[in-house]
Amino acid sequence: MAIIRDIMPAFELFQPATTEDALGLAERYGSDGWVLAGGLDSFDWLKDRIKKPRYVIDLSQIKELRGVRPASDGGIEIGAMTTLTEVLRDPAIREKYSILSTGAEAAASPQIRNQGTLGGNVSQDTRCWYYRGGWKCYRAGGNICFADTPSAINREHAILGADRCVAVNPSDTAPALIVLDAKMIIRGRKGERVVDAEDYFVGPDIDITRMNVLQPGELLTAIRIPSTWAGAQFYFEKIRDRPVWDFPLVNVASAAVFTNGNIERIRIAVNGVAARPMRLKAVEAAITGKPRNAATADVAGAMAIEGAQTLRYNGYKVPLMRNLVKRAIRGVEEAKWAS
Amino acid sequence: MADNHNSDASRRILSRRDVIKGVIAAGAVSSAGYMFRNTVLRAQVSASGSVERLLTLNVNGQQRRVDVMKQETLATTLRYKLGLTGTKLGCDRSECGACTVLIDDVPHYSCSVLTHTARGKNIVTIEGLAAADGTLHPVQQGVVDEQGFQCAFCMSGFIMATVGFLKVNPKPTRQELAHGISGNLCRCQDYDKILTALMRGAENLRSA
Amino acid sequence: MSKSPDKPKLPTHPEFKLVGKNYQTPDMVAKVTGRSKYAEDYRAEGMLFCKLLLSPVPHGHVRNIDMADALAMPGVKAILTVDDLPKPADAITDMGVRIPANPLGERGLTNDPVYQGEPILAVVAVDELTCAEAIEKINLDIERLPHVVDPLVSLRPGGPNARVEGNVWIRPVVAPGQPAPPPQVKDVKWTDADFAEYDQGNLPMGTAMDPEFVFGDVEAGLKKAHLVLDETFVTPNTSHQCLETRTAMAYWQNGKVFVHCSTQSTAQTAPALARWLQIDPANVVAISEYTGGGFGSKITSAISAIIPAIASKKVGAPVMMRISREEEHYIGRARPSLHGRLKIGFTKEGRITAIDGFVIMDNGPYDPQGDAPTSGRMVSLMYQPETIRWRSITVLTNTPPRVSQSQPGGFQGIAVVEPILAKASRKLGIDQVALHRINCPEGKANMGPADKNGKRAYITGTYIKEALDRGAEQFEWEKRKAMPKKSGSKVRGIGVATSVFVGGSVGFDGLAIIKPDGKLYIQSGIGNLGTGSWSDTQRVTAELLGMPWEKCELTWGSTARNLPWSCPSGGSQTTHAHTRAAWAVAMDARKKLQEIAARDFGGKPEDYEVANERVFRKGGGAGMSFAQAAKRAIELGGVYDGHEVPKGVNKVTVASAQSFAGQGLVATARDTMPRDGATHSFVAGFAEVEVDTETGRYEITRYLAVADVGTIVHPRALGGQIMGRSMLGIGHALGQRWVYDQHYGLPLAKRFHHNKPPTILDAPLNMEWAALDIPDPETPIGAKGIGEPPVGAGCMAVINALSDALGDEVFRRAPVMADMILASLEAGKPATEGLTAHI
Amino acid sequence: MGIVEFAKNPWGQDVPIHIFFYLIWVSVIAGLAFLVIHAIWARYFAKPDAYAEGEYPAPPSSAIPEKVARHSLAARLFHWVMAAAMFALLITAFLPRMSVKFPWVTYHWIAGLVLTASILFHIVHASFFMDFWSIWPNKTDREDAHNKALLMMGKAAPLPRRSGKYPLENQMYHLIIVLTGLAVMCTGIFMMFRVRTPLFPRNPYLFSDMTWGMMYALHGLAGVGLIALIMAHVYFALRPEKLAITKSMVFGSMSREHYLEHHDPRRWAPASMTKSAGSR
Repeated sequence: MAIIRDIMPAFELFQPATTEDALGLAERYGSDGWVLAGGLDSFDWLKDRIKKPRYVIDLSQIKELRGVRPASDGGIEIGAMTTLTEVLRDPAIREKYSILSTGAEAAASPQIRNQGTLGGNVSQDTRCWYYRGGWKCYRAGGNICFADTPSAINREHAILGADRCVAVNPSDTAPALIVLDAKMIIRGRKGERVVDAEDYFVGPDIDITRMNVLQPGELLTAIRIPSTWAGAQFYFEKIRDRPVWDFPLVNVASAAVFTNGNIERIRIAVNGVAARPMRLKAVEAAITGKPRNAATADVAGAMAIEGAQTLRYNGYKVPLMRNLVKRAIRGVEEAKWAS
Repeated sequence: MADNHNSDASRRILSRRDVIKGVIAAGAVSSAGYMFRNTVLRAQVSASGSVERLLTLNVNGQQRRVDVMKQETLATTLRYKLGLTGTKLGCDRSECGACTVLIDDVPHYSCSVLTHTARGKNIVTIEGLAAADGTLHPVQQGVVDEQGFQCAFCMSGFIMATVGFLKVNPKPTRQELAHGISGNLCRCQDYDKILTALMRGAENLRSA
Repeated sequence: MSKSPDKPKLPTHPEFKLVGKNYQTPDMVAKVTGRSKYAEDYRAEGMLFCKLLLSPVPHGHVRNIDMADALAMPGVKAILTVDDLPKPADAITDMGVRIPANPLGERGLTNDPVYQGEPILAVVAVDELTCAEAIEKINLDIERLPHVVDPLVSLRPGGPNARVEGNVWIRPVVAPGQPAPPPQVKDVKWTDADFAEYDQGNLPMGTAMDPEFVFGDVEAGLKKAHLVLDETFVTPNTSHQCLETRTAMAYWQNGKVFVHCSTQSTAQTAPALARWLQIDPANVVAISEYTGGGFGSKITSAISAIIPAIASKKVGAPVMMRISREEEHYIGRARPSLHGRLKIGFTKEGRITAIDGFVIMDNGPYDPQGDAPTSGRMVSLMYQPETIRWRSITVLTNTPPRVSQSQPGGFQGIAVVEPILAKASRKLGIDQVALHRINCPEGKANMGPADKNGKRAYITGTYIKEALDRGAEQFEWEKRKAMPKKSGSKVRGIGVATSVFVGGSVGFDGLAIIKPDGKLYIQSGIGNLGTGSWSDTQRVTAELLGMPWEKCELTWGSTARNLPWSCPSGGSQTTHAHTRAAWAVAMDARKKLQEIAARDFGGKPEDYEVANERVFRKGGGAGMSFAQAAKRAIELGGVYDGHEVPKGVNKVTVASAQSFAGQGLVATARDTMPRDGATHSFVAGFAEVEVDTETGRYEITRYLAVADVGTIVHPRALGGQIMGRSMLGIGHALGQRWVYDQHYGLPLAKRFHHNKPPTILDAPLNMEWAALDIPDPETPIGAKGIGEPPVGAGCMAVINALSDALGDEVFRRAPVMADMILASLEAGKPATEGLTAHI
Repeated sequence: MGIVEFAKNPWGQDVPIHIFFYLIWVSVIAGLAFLVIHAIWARYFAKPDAYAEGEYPAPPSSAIPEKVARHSLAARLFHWVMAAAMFALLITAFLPRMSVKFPWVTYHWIAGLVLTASILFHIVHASFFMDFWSIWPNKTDREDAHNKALLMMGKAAPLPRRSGKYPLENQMYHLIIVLTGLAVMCTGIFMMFRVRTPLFPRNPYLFSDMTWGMMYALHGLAGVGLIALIMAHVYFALRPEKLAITKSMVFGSMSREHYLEHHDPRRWAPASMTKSAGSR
């Protein structure tokens, strides 16, 4: 069977109006079905004809999955199908959880943010170019990682948490949600379950073919952000090759509360370094209560990269992650000259 | 799908006739109307949310009846069924922006929107900007005045992205506009002049 | 141009009414309203579609193709293989010179793929979905052959060859006057000793197989030098990535094939297609009103355009072949990279005493490209070394075919020299601008080797020194140099680079008709890429006839529209070539107007003047309007109304001119005006960068390009070209690249976000251009082309600014990306592999 | 539904990648089926063991100790270490496939190394420090096997003789285990080149895509095979009539009664008796 790309395979389309119907369809068609959110990740798979679902379940018509609403505990709840643009423009988020706006704004391009959803952005598949190129690797059900070979080009790949597969998670909103201690609301036919943002993601050691805990037939319906970190001091930075339409080489997010120069509490998450966005628990613990200064930042930076294993071309990610973690604590010293 | 070829065939002939009807109805004179045929995988599944092929799109203020396949993207419907070829396909992968159109005033990559999701929405393409009497849209005029762009394959996308962005931020700085239209690629890379032209367009729009 | 008899009365620079003024090109409204039709926008009744089956292996031989199931599918009309294509044939140039066919040349489809993605067959069906499903039913039996995607790997002892015949092109030594025989492919391997310094990032220098050129005694030059630098620099392979892919649609009508394609030349595409199809050029109609970018990759459209043409003949219906972005990555052409190692000697004062250059060209699998030799010639011109030796080797790899890309060879030459200049300026303590100034050419400067009489080729003239001075001032170079270098995690640096390329050709035709309606109808055979030249150059005719532009009708875009023989819109030749052709046409028109007036009112033609749409006796009196002159021309017939066409013009032009016979005063001529020297254009680029040492990211905070391109013809178009081509170069610095997996020989970077063409946010916020507007002395209007030289200036000014900020030990290849900078700063030495290709 | 799953390699060539994992269940079911059938057979149809009373002087009981030494400590240690490794391997290999997710790879290859080491030890130990041949069926065993089969089918045949140290079933089982064990072991060691271990430089391109594929397939086939084999092994170990043997694998010796009942002193002389008496 010869290979041809760039023609979307024919499929049967469903545009259910309620989550219930969507779940029903997802259950009915199981592995023959494909759930479509914004579609920006999906269409690559389909147009490349690597994935050929017979039934596509498009969630775009489900009102209940959209919008930002206040949550009972004073926090907010964001429908999984809310577009990134809606997220980054939402006044409530801008005011109290601005790191999420920043993260959303860092993603892709304006048009993609106008269509891409928050749920889709956190749940998106890895961009490893071997895997996305249709190469039958571990993640694709094969028996090899093409990106971790003597001759592989793996500049964008993992320095931590690799297990056979060295792909990384490309999401920009994920680390922001993790430091905000967001809760992922997952619905299936059997009912609802709530998962902490940091536990939503799965590494290859646990499941090499999935990026998150969503089981077939389950939908991520909403993301709840507790008031815990409302109005905290945030830092988000994304390093990428192009200032727009590019995935992070590494990105970092931190939420902190400082009292008279000391770190009262802090959360730090990094993405682009492993198959799942990493919360740096050990670092957080080590620097809580310490003064917010360069020394503390250096300690944190050094801790963050412990156990990093580099590949042939991604060695730079170690200093990059270290420096970004430092910045996430002490901030960045802006140049003081006029251009 | 080897098993249902014959059925495919018969359906295709049928569907082609349907489509041609649809196309004539839509007023597009194009033999490519049936360029993307309907491949029915099995008898129409009737379930909550199943969609009809024949639908009405609101394009540039007109109601257009058109026969659309389930997997069809808005760009292909516009270009090959409605004959609106001003919308270009530069990558078909939501990377270059040449296919940018407005859906309810919001810029989208039409190569990555299923036509069925645009049902009941207002779609505006480059052809829909100028007034009936041919008076150019202020942004178009700005581009003409500044001789913006070179090969212009990316132009309609840039213009649509700008028109969309100006609805949110009518008085952008150069930098803001650049960010607003950063989802569009130009390979002649005449970015500086493009920005100048589109800033002029923004001005025109304000004074219009 | 003392040749023209009435020169004094002609408008001259800068008093032109049209030339040098901004105006609205005739295609603007169609473009902004989406009415402009590119190849893919056409429809034909009963149009079928075709899709390509691409080779899955980088090098192989198709043993068998099982297409029974595919052909059995309803809706599948035909399958095209290489057997349906004509064999490669000799080409006859415009001058009647026979260029023998290269038996190893590209054919469009193949059973012996030499790169992954090479088209093997094309399926024609009622729609693309059927095509795709049919292709998935085809079983290919391919024998895989050894592959190589890295030229240095191929040169190693026992290294694999990209083609069965070998791995290196041997260029024929052409006897003067004789046509060049086809080049040969030989198996060339270097020794392990040659590769001794490979791991230090120093380019191996084994036997160079291209004809080398030498001027002066390089050894002596290096010996007398105060400072000698020996540096390796690697330039990137970059796809042209035109936003419009090379989609084509074709149909046959009473023996003629109509091809809607994307091309940089309307006039020259018909004969090219005819050659590929091996039919009479008279039976080919090439249609291309608008082309979505070419940059050298669509000079005469593309060989792939014959696939729908042949398919259309086979199935008896129009066939549209849409080329996808990924397919464009494969068949869309790219710039060949040069691995260069140069020894350059400098005096204390910074004068270059010698350049000993060695370059390895990654040529891809097909025809040998000129970049390697050209790079040496451009270097010898740009830096005027007292002595120079340039050696090169053209290595084949199993990667997509290469072809000229903006400033072909010139860019790579500039790229391998400039980092050494920047380093020298630090070592010698001489300012970058000063160092460039000391070494840049002046006047009719020499280039290349000397012939046996010791004579060297030279240029028509240059004002690059003035460009450097003007730039240094406008960029506030001295002030910026004095500014602090470091603040916080940021360091900043400034860089300058000079660049050069051919700026024009000669010998093309023009055709214009004054009709009884008093309007001037101008025919243009130049491709419309949006550079403006297809229209800008024609304004010269109007200018010289005193014709208001509003009264000029421009026709272009289809060889069925009777166009004159024109140059392709590439290699920066058009503005020069066609302002001259337009001049020649205007002269012909004036001569005919004057003669007609003299016939009617008596006296000699010279007694009559042409201005304000009239021809009249000098000092007032008898005269007639252009409209009347057109009527008289028709009455007089013969040479006046196109029944007779002057000798010397191309046969294409003859046919076109004659098609207007009897419609008015037909003016046509070939540019035969003399020119002393070769026309070249120059650019000086100035860049300021700000690097974040904690992330490796950098920003170009300011960029200025000052061009020496002769007379400005159309300021906005010129500005667009300078800025656009500068960005192309800047893209080469920022991140444009190819990525290949060497084990499988397959590309990993096929998407825009992989290859990283610059976005609008990569463009410097503060970006300016300037042009000296000093006419070139050797051409009537004084205009030269600008498409090429901004590339090298843009790229290398940024690279030099980076090394000014970061020092010499950070990178030895372009593009320079965050990972490279950060890893090197961490390691204190270039940390990225210097020589591995496509990383 | 095939045995081995094929996929396209990056050159579009079809290569095996691994077994179809439904085979895990096939093996489990086969194992269960076997022991159910055997249990029924043993319960309702099996005749009590009967042995040919060869004309030989019954060895003086005094010559046979109360506890007949059967397995040396080393032998027992080896067996249990191997058993532990084997279980670890099966669990780490197949539970994740049965959607019990945990980071299994490291445990798997470590267990694999333990297994390999223990097997290597066993080979040396068995060859030089034990009665090497006792585990391989000899002529007598083969004849008796034949006779047994005939008897089982109700045909007339001489009664089988008492077995040597290892009953035929035991020997057959060992033979199969040796084959499957060596298969997983050898392929497993090479497969370590495809994961990060401190032992080998990682090089997935050691072999061609095809060779690797076949290696994975073999590893998988032998692996799933072991599921059934181990089930059967455990089953027999727990069967009442075999408990004595099982116990001996724990305590090292079996009772004189059991020995006399099932074993032929001439074919397996307990260590305490003169070597010459039994061994050939």
